[in-house]
Amino acid sequence: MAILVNEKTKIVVQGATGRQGQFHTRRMKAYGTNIVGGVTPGKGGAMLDDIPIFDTVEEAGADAAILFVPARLMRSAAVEAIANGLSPVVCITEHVPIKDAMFIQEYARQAGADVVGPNTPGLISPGKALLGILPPHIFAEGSIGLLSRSGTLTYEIIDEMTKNKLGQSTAIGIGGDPVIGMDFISTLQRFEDDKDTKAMVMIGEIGGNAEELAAEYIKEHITKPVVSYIAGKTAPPGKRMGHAGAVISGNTGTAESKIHALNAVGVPVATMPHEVPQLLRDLL
Amino acid sequence: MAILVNEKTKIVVQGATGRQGQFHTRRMKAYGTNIVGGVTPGKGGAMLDDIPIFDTVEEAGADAAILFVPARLMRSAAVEAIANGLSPVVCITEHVPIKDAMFIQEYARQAGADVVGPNTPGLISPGKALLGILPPHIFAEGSIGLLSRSGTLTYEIIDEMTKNKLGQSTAIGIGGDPVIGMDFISTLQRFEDDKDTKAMVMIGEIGGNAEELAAEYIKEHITKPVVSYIAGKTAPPGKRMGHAGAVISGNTGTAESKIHALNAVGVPVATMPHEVPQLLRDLL
Amino acid sequence: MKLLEYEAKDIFVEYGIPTSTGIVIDDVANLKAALYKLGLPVVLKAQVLVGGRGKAGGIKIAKTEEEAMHMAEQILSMEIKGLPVKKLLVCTPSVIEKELYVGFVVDRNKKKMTLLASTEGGVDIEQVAEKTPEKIYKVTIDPIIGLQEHEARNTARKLGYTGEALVSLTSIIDTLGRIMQDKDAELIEINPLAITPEGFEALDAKLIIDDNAMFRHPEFAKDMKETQEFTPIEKAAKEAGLAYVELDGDIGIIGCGAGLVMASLDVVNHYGGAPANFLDIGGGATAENMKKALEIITMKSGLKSIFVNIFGGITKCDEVAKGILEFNPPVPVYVRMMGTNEEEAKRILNEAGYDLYGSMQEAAEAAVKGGK
Amino acid sequence: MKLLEYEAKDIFVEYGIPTSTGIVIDDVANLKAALYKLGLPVVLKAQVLVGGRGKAGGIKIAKTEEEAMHMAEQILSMEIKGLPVKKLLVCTPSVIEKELYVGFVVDRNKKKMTLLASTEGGVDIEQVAEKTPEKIYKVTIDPIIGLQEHEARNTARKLGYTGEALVSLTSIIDTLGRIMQDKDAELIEINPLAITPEGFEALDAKLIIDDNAMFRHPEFAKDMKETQEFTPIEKAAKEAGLAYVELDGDIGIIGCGAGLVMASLDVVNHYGGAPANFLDIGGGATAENMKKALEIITMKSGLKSIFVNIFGGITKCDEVAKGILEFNPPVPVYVRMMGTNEEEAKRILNEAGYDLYGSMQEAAEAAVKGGK
Repeated sequence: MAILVNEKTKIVVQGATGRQGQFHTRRMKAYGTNIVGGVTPGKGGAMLDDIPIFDTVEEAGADAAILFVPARLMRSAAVEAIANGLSPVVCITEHVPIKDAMFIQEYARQAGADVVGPNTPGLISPGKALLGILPPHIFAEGSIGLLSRSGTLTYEIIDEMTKNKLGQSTAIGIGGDPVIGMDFISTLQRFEDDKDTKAMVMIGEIGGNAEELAAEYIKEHITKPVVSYIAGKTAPPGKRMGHAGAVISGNTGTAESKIHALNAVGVPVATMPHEVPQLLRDLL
Repeated sequence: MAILVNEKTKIVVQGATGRQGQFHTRRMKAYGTNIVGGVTPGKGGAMLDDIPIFDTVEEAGADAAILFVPARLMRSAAVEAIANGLSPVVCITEHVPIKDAMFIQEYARQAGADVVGPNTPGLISPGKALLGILPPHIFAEGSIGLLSRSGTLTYEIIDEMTKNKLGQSTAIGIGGDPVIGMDFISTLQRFEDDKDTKAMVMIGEIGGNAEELAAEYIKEHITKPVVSYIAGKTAPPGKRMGHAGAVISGNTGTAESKIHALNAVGVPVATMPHEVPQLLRDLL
Repeated sequence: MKLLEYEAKDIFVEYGIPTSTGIVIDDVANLKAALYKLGLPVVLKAQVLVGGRGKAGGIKIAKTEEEAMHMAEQILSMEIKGLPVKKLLVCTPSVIEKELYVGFVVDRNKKKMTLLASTEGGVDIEQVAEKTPEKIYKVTIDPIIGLQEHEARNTARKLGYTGEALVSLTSIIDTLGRIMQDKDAELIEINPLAITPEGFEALDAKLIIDDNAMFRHPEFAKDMKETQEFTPIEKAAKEAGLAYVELDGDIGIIGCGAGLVMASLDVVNHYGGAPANFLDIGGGATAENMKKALEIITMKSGLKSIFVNIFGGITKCDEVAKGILEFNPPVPVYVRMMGTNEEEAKRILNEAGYDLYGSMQEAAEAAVKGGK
Repeated sequence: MKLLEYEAKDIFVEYGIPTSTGIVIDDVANLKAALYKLGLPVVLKAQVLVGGRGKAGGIKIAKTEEEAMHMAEQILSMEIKGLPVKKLLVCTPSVIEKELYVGFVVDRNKKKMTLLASTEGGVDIEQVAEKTPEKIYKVTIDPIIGLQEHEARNTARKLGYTGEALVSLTSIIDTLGRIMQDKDAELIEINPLAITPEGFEALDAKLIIDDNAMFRHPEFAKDMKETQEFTPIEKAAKEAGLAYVELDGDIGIIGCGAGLVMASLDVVNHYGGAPANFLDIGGGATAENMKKALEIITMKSGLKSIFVNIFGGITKCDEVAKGILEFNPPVPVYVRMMGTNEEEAKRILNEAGYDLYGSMQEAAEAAVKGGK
């Protein structure tokens, strides 16, 4: 088992013919992901290796979508996927206007679709499906669910976990933008409901109060062990630390506040990334 | 019993302080309608006789609304009523842009609210509540449900019914515009579900194919007797006969087509308005 | 408010839809200058607000200057379905490989706009809908969100296009949807949307703006006065704010409420009479309104009698009665009145010698007999 | 992109929000002309993109021309939080009876914009939120439909207004919502929105446009170049497309991915070091990008060591290694690399004598020690 996608999920890649799109479509396919087609308007009928390219999502007959389209086309492309009943809809692209991101999320909410991102490395259910740009070789099948606002930091921690024989059920980058689809709370609940996930690793960072809200939620609704790491303890206020969402505004969004909230509900927070595996072992 | 409104329904009048609004608010109140307040932004705190005027619908604490606001304010006023959970929302005003009417209907559909109109004389549950501009003295309590696209023609037929001791459970003008809220089908179903309604009178006119669709619906879903009258048998094609919706386009919207469809499902159609009571008696 | 072809095309051009434009003239004297710019051959298209121009001889192709002058003169002096041709659109003929249809219309039952598209363009879409409904592709538009780009693209795809053509057609449909939304169109059509060696091209343009939304569109205020074509009676009724439709018969009809007036026509017809008009004085009419209404319907020649049918709710019967006396109609008037202030009205009219009836069928029957 | 007060006010005026405007000068030489137009007294307001102008002495009232000249000179030569004051807004002081707050901010958790309004204006809204949260009225805006008029009116009512004031305030809030929508604002605030004897007046204006939406807003392209204020290092980073934040310490940090770089800072800090910067070279960086990144962080004086932390997914380690060699940094570099082409990178760097570490904590610790 895994959350959101598995080896049977039929995937369409929107924006499959761009440079990034081609590279990652091939890599996802090579990993064994059930890619049924790519979509690029005006390129329908072409092939990417043995993957057919369509003009519209409708023609691809997929269950879920991953999007590499340019930021300014993200809204219309995501709406197309959602309108066709696809879920999850994984939006890799960064620099999507926040107004468009909000539109997409509301449209998805009304349609009951799961959106991941935008500005996310995507997700992987190791051994089953890769729906993103994460480097698949560092992952291993297992029973830890990972959810993170960061990309490379996730790889760092996954690498430590895999080396320590702590494989993953699904690992998901929820995205580094201020407005994203699946958030910590909805993702934690999915892992809670997944019988093959035994514990969760939640990687947070400065900005907003999603970690604080997740802490409250964990207290009320999550029975499985959760460990955490929060990046940005030394970040100054008022500056965006790379990610659009990683900014301390006034007193809100500090790492201290997040760590405090998590500790208060019994979630251990690693001081350094490489300590995560040990914290997991302590709880399992 | 009656459909949509009764003596307990708390009504707010939006646009109660205009000339039309004042006149009809007083008349509805005099009829015994449970008017809890009027709304005119900027006039909150005033009184219309003993009826308090509020700035916002929120303050009025009503269940349902009737709107006399100018056509260009209809969309925002109707949205306000719907957003506050009111239903039905009766839009009397004519000349509402069709784009705004469509917006209102979709917004209401998502919210699960009933909209009557726009461009309607409203409705009356005789002896219980008047929510419109219909002349109440011609109505009588009884068990016939009436639904109509027309105003004065309705009064004509109601008058004949009342004189013939055929009182009404509720009479509703669904409106003469091309795009309206409650239509023949949804209203017929309400009457079908109302245990105190024994038969229905459906008054149609040229334009569109609502009567044809109603005929199909009656065949499948309506068990109570229905009689009908259709206005516009002599109307020429391509001309709007007063009502925005009353126009024959090409072959569609003719009275002949509607009469034929209704007769085909066993609904008798009166040749002249005054024949309606006899048709009802034949079926009861 | 209907726009003329060239007015609608101006909007298409402004929004970037590839459109076959040309030069508009209202006088043959300006044709030479147009030909100088456009070259030969040219298409001459009558600019009128009714359909069937082609069949009526309002669209011609001229190969020489002489031919063009002759045809232009001819078209500019013709009437199509009663409307004089005041303007002529002169344009270069396109090389047509195929004709499509794209348009947005109101779907009353869904309460939404519907996108219609078909590979069978150049003919009346209603004919296509009747004969080969499977050749029309439909998309219902969400009134809150509006047309979404993928809906336009799916439509282009369903019509069979791929590659560059798909991209262009998607953009045309998407833009047409934007014009619909921006301009409060209740109907917008490109028929035919031609495929030419240079790509898609809107050869004709139909655009009806919602009259009720005119307060949002000051840009049309000028045009309306210039190009809307009404008969003198229609113009008078419009100015008086009365709903009026001219009919073929000789019995004038005045009533309050569109449904009641329509029923009045039907009843008159039932008794063998032929209504001369539809006139709705609306709710709450004053004596002045009634007088004006009588003035308007009597502008039509050959009137034999008048049937006045009032069911007074908001409308006060005595006001209507006063209006009748003020005008003093030249033909017999048969009045049926009931409702508010009915007794007073009866008194006034009886004194003046008018016939009053207790029901609409009686009054209608009398008007028919009186008009013979 | 943050707009200066006067730029945001220009937009308010364009949309019809009653706004206290004035005259912008960038040279004291132009003050006299401004005073001639405005009269005395005047308020002089430093136009800078940071908060706390007032406390820093960037807002002054002058009663005489001499005073105004003196103060203007003073303000135009000051720096506020490191940013030089280049422009000054000169305006007539308003008679303030009360100060409100109205603004729209992003609610990350609801994924929607939120309208905030309070009768406690003129102070930082976050302070109000902390001390008297009950005095802030909030409305969550539907991202598809946008702000609806009744939401603006309910808000005006909740702030206690009726009559004309309610109507005016409703319109101001509604218009502010429209600007938010039209301009892709991620923050828009009127604080304070003053009540004066003449009615409501926006005394200050804050507007942040979403950088990611700039493709829809060519109208801001010019302004951005003119008024965005960056340090020379920030400017160089921006031009190179690198995410850079200047910090107080002396250990340069380069990594790939924002989260990993933040974690790198934290780990350096954990071992007692002080990072000099945040620099994310992003995914898929080339040797050229890496060289540029090193150039940028070494623009800062006093750098003692550099910690490079690469977890190569898309990023190829050998490219990064080549970039380091091309630049040849002036201070010791401590490199941790793993992932794509890790072995080749190690070979290249080992040959050139660089220290390579197997984990980020080891490399960070070494960089801290090496920097002492």
